[in-house]
Amino acid sequence: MLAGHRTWIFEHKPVILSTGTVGGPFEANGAIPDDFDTLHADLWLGQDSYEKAHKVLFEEACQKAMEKGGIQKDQVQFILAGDLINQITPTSFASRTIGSPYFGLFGACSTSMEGLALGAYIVNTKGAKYLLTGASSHNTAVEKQFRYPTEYGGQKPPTAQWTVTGAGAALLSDSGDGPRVTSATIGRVIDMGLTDPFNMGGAMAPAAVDTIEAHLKERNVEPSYYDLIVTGDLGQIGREVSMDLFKKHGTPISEEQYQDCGLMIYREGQPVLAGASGAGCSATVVYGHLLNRMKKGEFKRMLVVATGALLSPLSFQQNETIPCIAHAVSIEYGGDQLT
Amino acid sequence: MEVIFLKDKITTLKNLLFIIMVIGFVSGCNGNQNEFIQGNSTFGISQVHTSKPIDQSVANHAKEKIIAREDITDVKAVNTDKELMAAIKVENFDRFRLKSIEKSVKSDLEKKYPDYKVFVSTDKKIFWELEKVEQRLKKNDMNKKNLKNDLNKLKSLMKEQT
Amino acid sequence: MSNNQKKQLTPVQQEYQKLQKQREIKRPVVKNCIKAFLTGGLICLIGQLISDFYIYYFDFTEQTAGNPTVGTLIFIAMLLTGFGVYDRMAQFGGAGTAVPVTGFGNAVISPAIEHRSEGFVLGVGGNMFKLAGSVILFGVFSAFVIALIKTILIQWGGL
Amino acid sequence: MIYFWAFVVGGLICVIGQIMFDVFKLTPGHTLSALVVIGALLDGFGLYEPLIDFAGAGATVPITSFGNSLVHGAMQEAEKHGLVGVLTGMFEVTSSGISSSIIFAMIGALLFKPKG
Repeated sequence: MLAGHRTWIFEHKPVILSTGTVGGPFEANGAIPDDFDTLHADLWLGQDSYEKAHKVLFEEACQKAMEKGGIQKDQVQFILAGDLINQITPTSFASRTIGSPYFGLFGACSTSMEGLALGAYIVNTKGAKYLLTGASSHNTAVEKQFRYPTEYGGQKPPTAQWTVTGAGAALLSDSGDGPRVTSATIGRVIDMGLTDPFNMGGAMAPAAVDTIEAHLKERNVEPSYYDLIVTGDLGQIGREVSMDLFKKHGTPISEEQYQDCGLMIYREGQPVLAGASGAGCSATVVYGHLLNRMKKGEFKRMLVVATGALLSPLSFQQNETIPCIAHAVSIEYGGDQLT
Repeated sequence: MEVIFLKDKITTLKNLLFIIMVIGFVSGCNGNQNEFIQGNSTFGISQVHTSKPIDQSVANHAKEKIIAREDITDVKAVNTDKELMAAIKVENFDRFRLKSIEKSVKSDLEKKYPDYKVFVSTDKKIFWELEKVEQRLKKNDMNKKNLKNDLNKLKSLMKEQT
Repeated sequence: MSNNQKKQLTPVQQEYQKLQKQREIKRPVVKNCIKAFLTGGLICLIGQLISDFYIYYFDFTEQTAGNPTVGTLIFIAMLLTGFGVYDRMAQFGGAGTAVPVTGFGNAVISPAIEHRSEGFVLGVGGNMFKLAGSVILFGVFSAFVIALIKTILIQWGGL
Repeated sequence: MIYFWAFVVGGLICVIGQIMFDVFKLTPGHTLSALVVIGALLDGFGLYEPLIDFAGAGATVPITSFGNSLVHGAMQEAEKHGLVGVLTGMFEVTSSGISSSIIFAMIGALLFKPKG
């Protein structure tokens, strides 16, 4: 059901039956290693290229989700997923292995929630019984494409963020027990004219603010309705700037309630500069860490706002600014829910 | 396990880098001191008093004359009956004028010893090699042919451009 | 250029950029410069040591020792790049590791290693100069122009 | 003494590069290209050789010396062969930097895998 201009309220509340999260060595050393289903000590995952390792990451996340949900792969109707590599080949190749009908998505680092919103919509309208959605990124594969070769000695400024090596997948279903997807707000492409590719957080913050405020207005709830409003990968700078914007707009969001996946995944002392980023960042943190906490009862309602910077190395070199997007999905578990 | 120590590895790396730097600094300064002492002590420049195989008095006089210049800290020189070869060390800040100093020394020597073909170099390699030749002359284990060969070798080194 | 871009921005964008600027973590310029000075100086010092080594033990003069020195430094850069150390050093040293010739070596070697997965012809060969190519281009072209002007001045101007 | 000045001059050239990185927000590609052009210009005015005499490796190791030696090679050939020499002599002096980079890059590609 459409509420306002761009918010879907899912009256059947699709269930996240199970999830699968896979991480790399850097994540194993991070703050939340226990929330990953599988962690790899080898960045190559035994493959002979980073792109192939990237593919395996997502394959494993999907398989883990199906295994935990007790679903065979021929029961999965659709896969909705994406990544950051050119023509999203890692995800497409992984879907070749799984063999289900497949929608390839690209929303940069917002892909995880883009997939969850679309997936929930499909399940909500009985378009599917079981459906896989997810996103993944691989640090060095992304570095190689967007920045410099990994071994190149380029100094990163303190505004730069560290791309997560990881994949998160969720198995959605119309029935069962688990956290439920209750609504979603689709973001607009917002461009504030920033051009520094080493400061994504600053560029993406306005998109996150726009989507969150639209969501609250169209769903007609106060920010306090959510125990947690969590952004995808704004990092330190993006989080602070968006807090400033909320204050300026008079949206009552508190510091404790407003968190960022990019600041959760790594521990202090890891050389991640302003925080984590990448399509796998929000996917692994939400499908692993946050849903686990939710199931433990630490909180009941959260709004996940995955943010993405829609640039390419080419557009940057042609002096284009960085357009950004953010998609919000609310996940609720236990307690009373709005209809 | 390797993974977990990644961070610690990076910090050790940083420390290592720092230590290397400190060592670099210290050894750099030590180098200076040594050279400084050398520079002072060479007021009594090395003289080679020998008449075998060739009398070195021309080279000795040339050395005295060269070292009298303020911008030159050390000099080595050797002569045969037709040639005079000198290598000079130049005061650090005067090294910006290295080429012109070399030229003026050469023309001075040419004026003073018109009978000799004069070679002047500021190159470290030539300096070190001439030093070796001087040592051997002092010890008297050099004949005319040896000396000529050595100087020819140095001449070809000097001619070599990059 | 940046002025031109600023003009095209809408008031909302300008206002946001001002706000964003306040929150942006500033690059520690002075600290970075000191680090660059130390790292770059150290690499040059090592270069001098290598050069003196070649002069002392082999038949190289100050002039001719340049070539083997550069070769040795690039060899060291290859090892450090291959063992994944050079990029860590660079995060500390910044321009101190990029400006010396080892940085040039690193810029050639790192894409060569990186793109090996695309094969030796298209991967290694095709990408080797994707970073260092511009250095060679502008070096060669500016040298060409300068040498041309100088030669013309000498030949016809009697400089 | 040469070691001290090699350290200082080399370090200072790197500081110039760092300022281009941090203050003017140039990419490494832009910075290094600019430094090479600066080196070529300095040699055009005959200023780079004295710096090498003074600082040794402090002036020959930074990338600026690449521009310097390109001009040098071109000028050497130009003296012998006139204008054509400008074209043909360019790599006479610098070839070692480029050739050793290429050779070691190939060896590196054969020996190593990127560590990430």
